Amino acid sequence: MATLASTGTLRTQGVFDDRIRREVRIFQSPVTRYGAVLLTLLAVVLPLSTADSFLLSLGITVGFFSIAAIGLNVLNGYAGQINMGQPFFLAIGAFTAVGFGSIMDLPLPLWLLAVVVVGALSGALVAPLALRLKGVYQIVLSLGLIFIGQYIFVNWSDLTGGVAGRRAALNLSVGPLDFAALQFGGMTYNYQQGLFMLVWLFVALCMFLVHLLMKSPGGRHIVALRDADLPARVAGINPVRSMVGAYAISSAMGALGGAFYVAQLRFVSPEQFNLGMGLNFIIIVTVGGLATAWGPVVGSLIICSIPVLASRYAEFIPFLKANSSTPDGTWGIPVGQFPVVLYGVLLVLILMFEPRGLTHLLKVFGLWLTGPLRRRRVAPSDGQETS
Amino acid sequence: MDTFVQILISGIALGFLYALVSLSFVVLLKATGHFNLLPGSFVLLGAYTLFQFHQNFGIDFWLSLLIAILLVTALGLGIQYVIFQRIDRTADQHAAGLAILLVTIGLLSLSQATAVSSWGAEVLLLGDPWGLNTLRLGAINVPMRDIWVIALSIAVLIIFWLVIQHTRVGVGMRAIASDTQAAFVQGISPRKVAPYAWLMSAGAAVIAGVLMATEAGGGLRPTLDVVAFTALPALILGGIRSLPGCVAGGLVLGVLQQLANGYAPAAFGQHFATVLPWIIMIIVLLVRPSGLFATREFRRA
Amino acid sequence: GTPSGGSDAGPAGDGEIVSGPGVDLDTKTIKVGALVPVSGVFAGAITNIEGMDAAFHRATQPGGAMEGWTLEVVNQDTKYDAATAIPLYEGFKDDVAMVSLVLGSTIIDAMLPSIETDKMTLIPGGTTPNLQFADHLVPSLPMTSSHAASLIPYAVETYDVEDATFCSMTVEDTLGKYIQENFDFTLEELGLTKGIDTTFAPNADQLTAQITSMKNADCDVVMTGGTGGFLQTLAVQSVQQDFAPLVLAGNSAYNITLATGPGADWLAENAIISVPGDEWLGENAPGQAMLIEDLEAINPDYTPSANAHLTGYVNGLLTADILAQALKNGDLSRDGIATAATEIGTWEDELGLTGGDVVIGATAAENVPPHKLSMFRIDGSVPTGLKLEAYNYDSDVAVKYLESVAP
Amino acid sequence: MASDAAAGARELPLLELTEVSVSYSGGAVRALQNVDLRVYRGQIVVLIGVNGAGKTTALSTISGLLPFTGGSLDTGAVLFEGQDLKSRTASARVQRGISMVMEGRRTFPDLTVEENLTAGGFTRTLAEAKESRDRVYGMFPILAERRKQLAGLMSGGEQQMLAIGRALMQRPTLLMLDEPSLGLAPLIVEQIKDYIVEINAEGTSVLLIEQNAAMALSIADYAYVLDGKSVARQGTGADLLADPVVQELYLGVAGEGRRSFRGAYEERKRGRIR
Amino acid sequence: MSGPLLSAQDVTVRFGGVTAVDQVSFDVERGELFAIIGPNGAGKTTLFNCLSGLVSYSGEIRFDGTPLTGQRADQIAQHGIARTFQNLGLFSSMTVLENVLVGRASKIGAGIPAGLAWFGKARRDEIDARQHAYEVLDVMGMADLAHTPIKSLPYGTRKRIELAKAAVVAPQLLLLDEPVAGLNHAETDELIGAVLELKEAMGLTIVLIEHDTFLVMDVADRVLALNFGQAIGLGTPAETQANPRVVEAYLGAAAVGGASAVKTTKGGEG
Ligand SMILES: Nc1ncnc2c1ncn2[C@@H]1O[C@H](COP(=O)(O)OP(=O)(O)OP(=O)(O)O)[C@@H](O)[C@H]1O
Ligand SMILES: Nc1ncnc2c1ncn2[C@@H]1O[C@H](COP(=O)(O)OP(=O)(O)OP(=O)(O)O)[C@@H](O)[C@H]1O
Ligand SMILES: [Mg+2]
Ligand SMILES: [Mg+2]
Repeated sequence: MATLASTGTLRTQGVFDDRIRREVRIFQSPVTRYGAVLLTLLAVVLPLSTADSFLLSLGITVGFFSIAAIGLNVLNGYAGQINMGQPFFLAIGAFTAVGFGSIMDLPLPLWLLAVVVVGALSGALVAPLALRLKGVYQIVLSLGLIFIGQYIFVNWSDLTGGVAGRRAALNLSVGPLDFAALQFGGMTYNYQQGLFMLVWLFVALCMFLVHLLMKSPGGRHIVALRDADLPARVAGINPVRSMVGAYAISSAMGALGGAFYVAQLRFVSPEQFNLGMGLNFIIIVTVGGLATAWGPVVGSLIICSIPVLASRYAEFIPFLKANSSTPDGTWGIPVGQFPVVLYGVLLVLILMFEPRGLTHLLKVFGLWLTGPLRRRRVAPSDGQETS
Repeated sequence: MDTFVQILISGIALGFLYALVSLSFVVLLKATGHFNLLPGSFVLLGAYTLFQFHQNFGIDFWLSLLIAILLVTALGLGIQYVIFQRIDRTADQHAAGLAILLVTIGLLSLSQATAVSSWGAEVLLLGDPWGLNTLRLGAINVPMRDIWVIALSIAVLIIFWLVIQHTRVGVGMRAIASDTQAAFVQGISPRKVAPYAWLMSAGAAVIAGVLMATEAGGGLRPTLDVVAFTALPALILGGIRSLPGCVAGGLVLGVLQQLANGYAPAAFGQHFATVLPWIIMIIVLLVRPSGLFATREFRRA
Repeated sequence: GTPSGGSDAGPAGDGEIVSGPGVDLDTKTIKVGALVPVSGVFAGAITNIEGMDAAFHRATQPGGAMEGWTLEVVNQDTKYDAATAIPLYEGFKDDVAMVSLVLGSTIIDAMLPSIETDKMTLIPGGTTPNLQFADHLVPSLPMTSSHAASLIPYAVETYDVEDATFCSMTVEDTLGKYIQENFDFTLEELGLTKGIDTTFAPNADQLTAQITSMKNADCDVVMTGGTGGFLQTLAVQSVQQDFAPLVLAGNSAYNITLATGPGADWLAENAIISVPGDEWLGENAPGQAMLIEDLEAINPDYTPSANAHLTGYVNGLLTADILAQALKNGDLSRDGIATAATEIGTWEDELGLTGGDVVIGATAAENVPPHKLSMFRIDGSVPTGLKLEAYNYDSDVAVKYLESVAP
Repeated sequence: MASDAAAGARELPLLELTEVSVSYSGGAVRALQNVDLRVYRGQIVVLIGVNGAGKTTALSTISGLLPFTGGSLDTGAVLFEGQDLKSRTASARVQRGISMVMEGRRTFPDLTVEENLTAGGFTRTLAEAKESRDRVYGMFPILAERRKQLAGLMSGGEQQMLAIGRALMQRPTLLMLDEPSLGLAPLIVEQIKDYIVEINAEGTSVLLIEQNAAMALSIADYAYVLDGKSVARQGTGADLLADPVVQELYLGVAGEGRRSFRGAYEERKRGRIR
Repeated sequence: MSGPLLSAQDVTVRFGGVTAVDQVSFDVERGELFAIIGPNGAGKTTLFNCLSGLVSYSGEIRFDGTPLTGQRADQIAQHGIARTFQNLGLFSSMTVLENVLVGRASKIGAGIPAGLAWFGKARRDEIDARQHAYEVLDVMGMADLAHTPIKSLPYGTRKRIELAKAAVVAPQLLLLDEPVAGLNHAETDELIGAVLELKEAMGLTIVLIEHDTFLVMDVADRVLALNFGQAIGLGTPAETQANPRVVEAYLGAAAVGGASAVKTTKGGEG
């Protein structure tokens, strides 16, 4: 009894050791483990197996949105901040990429590094101000970032091409290997296939990093500050240190996303990083499921696909009337409006019936499916993810 | 000098428009406890509804305005009962707040789609009583519409202030916003309070929308709802809970923005006037994290 | 662009035609792409597609360039957003023979790399100098940004304003930038006095400040540049400020509500609008009547538009002729179409709709877009709200400007 | 007191819970199991029980808040003056005369003291509200002093008084209090006890939840002991005060005073070492 | 080391008009159980907020001789001061174990970068923290609750977790703000038992705020009484109960009798 924590030798020495060993494994639940493997495989195999440019380019869009959203999820999900200004950081990443990867034409690893560093720094700079604010104030501040970013980049025209924007082909080569024209077993893969692979490998990497973070004390402290900041601080958590960290991660990944955005369009203009994009991002992380591992990816998939798919297949959908420049008497949704309407309706419905996001829905569904099969004592510390 | 005064006046009018819209925000915030973008939809749909009744059905302008306000109020109530309350029940505070904000973003895009599909994308004539009449004072011209903007705004503001601060309905609203369950056990039911709140919010927004859609305001167009965002700095500057704050914030930004339009040297670059309100807002937030007119912050361990 | 000119094409050399994306030899159907925003506030732009359908209707009639064939337009709604447009383009590029109409210079800009790799022939709907001479791009109409070079000389001639003060009011975007450039070039050329340059943010609804400062600078003539409702706002707020200069504007700034909406009277009073082609019911251009006839054929209850129908129509006819040429060579592959375009060489403006001949050079650098613009006054009584004042006004400055921007 | 209860037993109860079972989160957690409970006019009825026994749940069932806490009334009925409250909303029940002081005070932190009271008097006419406000101020002078202070800045005790005052604004026939003595100084606890008796004396029936069993039972006409979902024992306050189990669990009496905690700890330790 | 573990000099806190704490001075010796009592609003919690760096105050507070004045909450935690909250400071989205782990934050050096690379220090810190957490949970008989989400637990249990969260760092000074409020006798007995056991095992020094006068008089070594922010008495339980100002302001006549009962029972055991 008298030999307790204070004296270092624990009364229950060893009793809980294997429990603990199980808990600190990198992947506890089979779901996460195989999920990770699957994702990585997909990133490599899918582009090799198809050349359908629509699929690929949509995939790339989803990919870079996911990367930026995974970052944002750390901030809006785990850290409980509300940042709608992600486009600001995408813009920073995009133009850093233009500078290093296109104008200076440095190889991939170098400009990626630059993008991440600059992104992280910019986030760390914004953090102190954002952290002083709460709720609505924080929301509006982050919207302000978007406008200020556009102002800065529009006027910094030698780098950004100003309002006109600029064409920018990024250097995608790592030594001998060039993702712009991949060589595999004698055959060459086109730009999109290479880029798809690159982007989705980074999606996997980002998810993995966030997963590790949320297992570690650092991650737990961020969540603690979100749930109750006074007690967290009293327990010895330095709020500034943790939250600035969260911002840095979020903005770094945002910047990464922005860089890949440029890589896909091979063109960039400041006005692409606008309010609409900011709204899209907050929608992605929330609809996908805040503070869930897969939320950002699911969200991006849905939100990016809707407008594209809708306008592509609008003709085949019933109850739509043909476009006409001026409203005729007949009622019905003009084909042109359909994507907008679909988008709005879906958004409202999802949030009405599952405010915790689609991933939660999927999870429930999955548990229901695998219910019988699952062994007892499934990894509990996924608790963080469902939090 | 005349130039300055001229710009000043248009700035004041613009400022009061911002103020009206942020009033609409504030009331919703007090009543529902959630920040949301519905005022944007109200502005848009209100203006088009008035057009429908005044121009298409030939009903008197002011009567149509009243009808528009009532219809929009009804819409608001519907949204609250069908959507907001459900979300409130199914999600915890933080999640619900966010969900509701996003739902209104969806509704924003829906309302625009509705406007375009039923009235088209072209600019329409609202047929307001003021048209392009202007009051000429020497070299200075004050559009009648601007005079009405100012007059109506002040009226609305006073009414709101009286209701919220000095009536039980007002207290009820704030009670619900502050702790819904506790409010219920006081016998304060949303059914009793909400209608007033939505009426006020819709009122402010629709009036703002109509004034923006007047001939002098550039006509009725489906892009009116962006004001839901451009008015935000005013809202923040005033500290999201105070009515006089809204007006002060609106005026400051309106005037400064117009002055920037007029006097900012080319060196300040493009989009300067657009971004100026946001810059000012951020500077203010640096100094006063909860706006100029913030109500006192309290926190208990 | 003569429908008769096509008669020798059509069935020519059936057997050994090389097919390509978007071409179905069995059903004799060719699909062409278009990227025109049609959702939300851009709903009106759909008339461009209407125009193109009309052109294809004519081209596939007996005697038409593509007689016996079916031409289909596949339009995708870009929402004027590059990020949306690119996947959509990638989505349909393998199902279309060429892209016959794209609106929005940032979008075209963003598409260039892909077009390059796909060898896709693309006809923009109005361009700016930065795009005018890009490979695979085929011009069809005068540059959107070079109207000042015609408007100002015209104003000087017709309204003798040579000693007036010329000011500009341009939108802060790509278009505005090049309009400003063209404006400066023109004043330079004609040695006119320059007042002040003002700018405004895209879809700004507050121009009082700009107006007041132009008023103080005693601007007599204001060259405007932009899109959307800004002319309306300018009119409305100028009325209130007692500001009444001569206002010059290109077609990009015009839409029907200028003639019906707020400030219509002021505009009728003060504005000159330059647009390629003829008045809606005009007789100067033989093509105008054809356009109307074809529109009625495909959609009886269409609403006349000042410019959009025409853009679609012209691009459609050019498309048809290019395809006809390719068909003649028996090669409908991407390369085939590209060469066909260059073989057309000079596309004569027999219909009088394009404002002069279009020269499609062997290399893009040798392209020469037309430059003649017709001058209109705003008038609610005309279907499109535009009353013709001078048809196809020919300006040397415009020619000089084209030379100056050519690579 | 016992005789009162007996007398009460004849006429129909003011409030009656019959066979009430409640569960949370879709039946996952069962909080109440077949609970029967009666409050007769003019009585003070006390409800004690270990943590998580379901006391608060019982109150939310009566006040109509249950659905908002994610709970659902599975079986049984709540009768007030003989009528089933099932279809009544929370605020409707307030109008019928059921008021409650919620667990953890739940004053409106960003409203002033006075506004909190105004909110309390929401269902009453202005005149009535004014009159009851004066009574409340008379009862709790500290509130009168702080009438302009934001409720959120008041100490625990001050807030508790405000919460009770707010409930009294509604002039209830039945006043329910959920652990009103929680975190209050002995003096205040004494005061609150007196207030409750006073309020009761003026004709308001009281349903009181308490952890401070000694205080509660001393003023109870009748009392129920909830443990784990269901009613374990019931009886007049006096009976339960004398009940050995209640003494052991809730009062911890030993001899003529309370049992020493330190002593108990020492005992256990010795026990462990042997 | 010599001298008191904690010493406060003329601590004063003002909120707008209210003077919540007024010129309060006191020492806390090593290993003692020091109680603070006083009417509601007397300033007890505020005093704790000063000690844990949540409000700014005038006057000086020294811990082990080093001045705490002007330090941030998390810096103060580094000195080995832990605390519980009057109305619970738990992290609602977490499990019991995670809550207790957070309590150990001040002992964890590894930051976010280390966390991103799940090796070395971050990992070692984590394992070590979990060992201590299970340790404390075990002592309080909650080890098998480790993975239950905090939400679904009843108030009494949460109060115990709140204690575990504070104790898990084996702090030098433990501040308890009304730890047994809302618990019935049995639960109180259990919780106080845990406190005393941890105190003994870890050699804790404890400052306790409590309204259960009987409990205070029973377990405390010395008692500080506050009223309207001012210290109105400091001494042994016996002295405090004898102090007329305290009786008049706080205890009321009734309680004294109860207290006398303590002695008899204690005697009974000794
Ligand atoms: N909103 C809720 N969701 C899920 N379970 C709940 C909820 N509220 C209470 N419970 C559970 O129902 C049971 C009864 O809770 P209740 O709060 O009624 O007990 P109580 O007697 O009031 O306890 P206390 O004395 O701590 O107030 C507990 O097991 C609790 O965990
Ligand atoms: N953040 C604050 N702002 C303004 N006044 C405050 C604040 N915190 C506390 N007060 C005031 O300071 C006084 C002391 O509050 P405190 O919480 O310390 O009392 P307490 O002794 O803990 O009472 P209780 O025993 O009820 O918890 C109270 O009058 C309270 O109104
Ligand atoms: Mg309870
Ligand atoms: Mg306290």
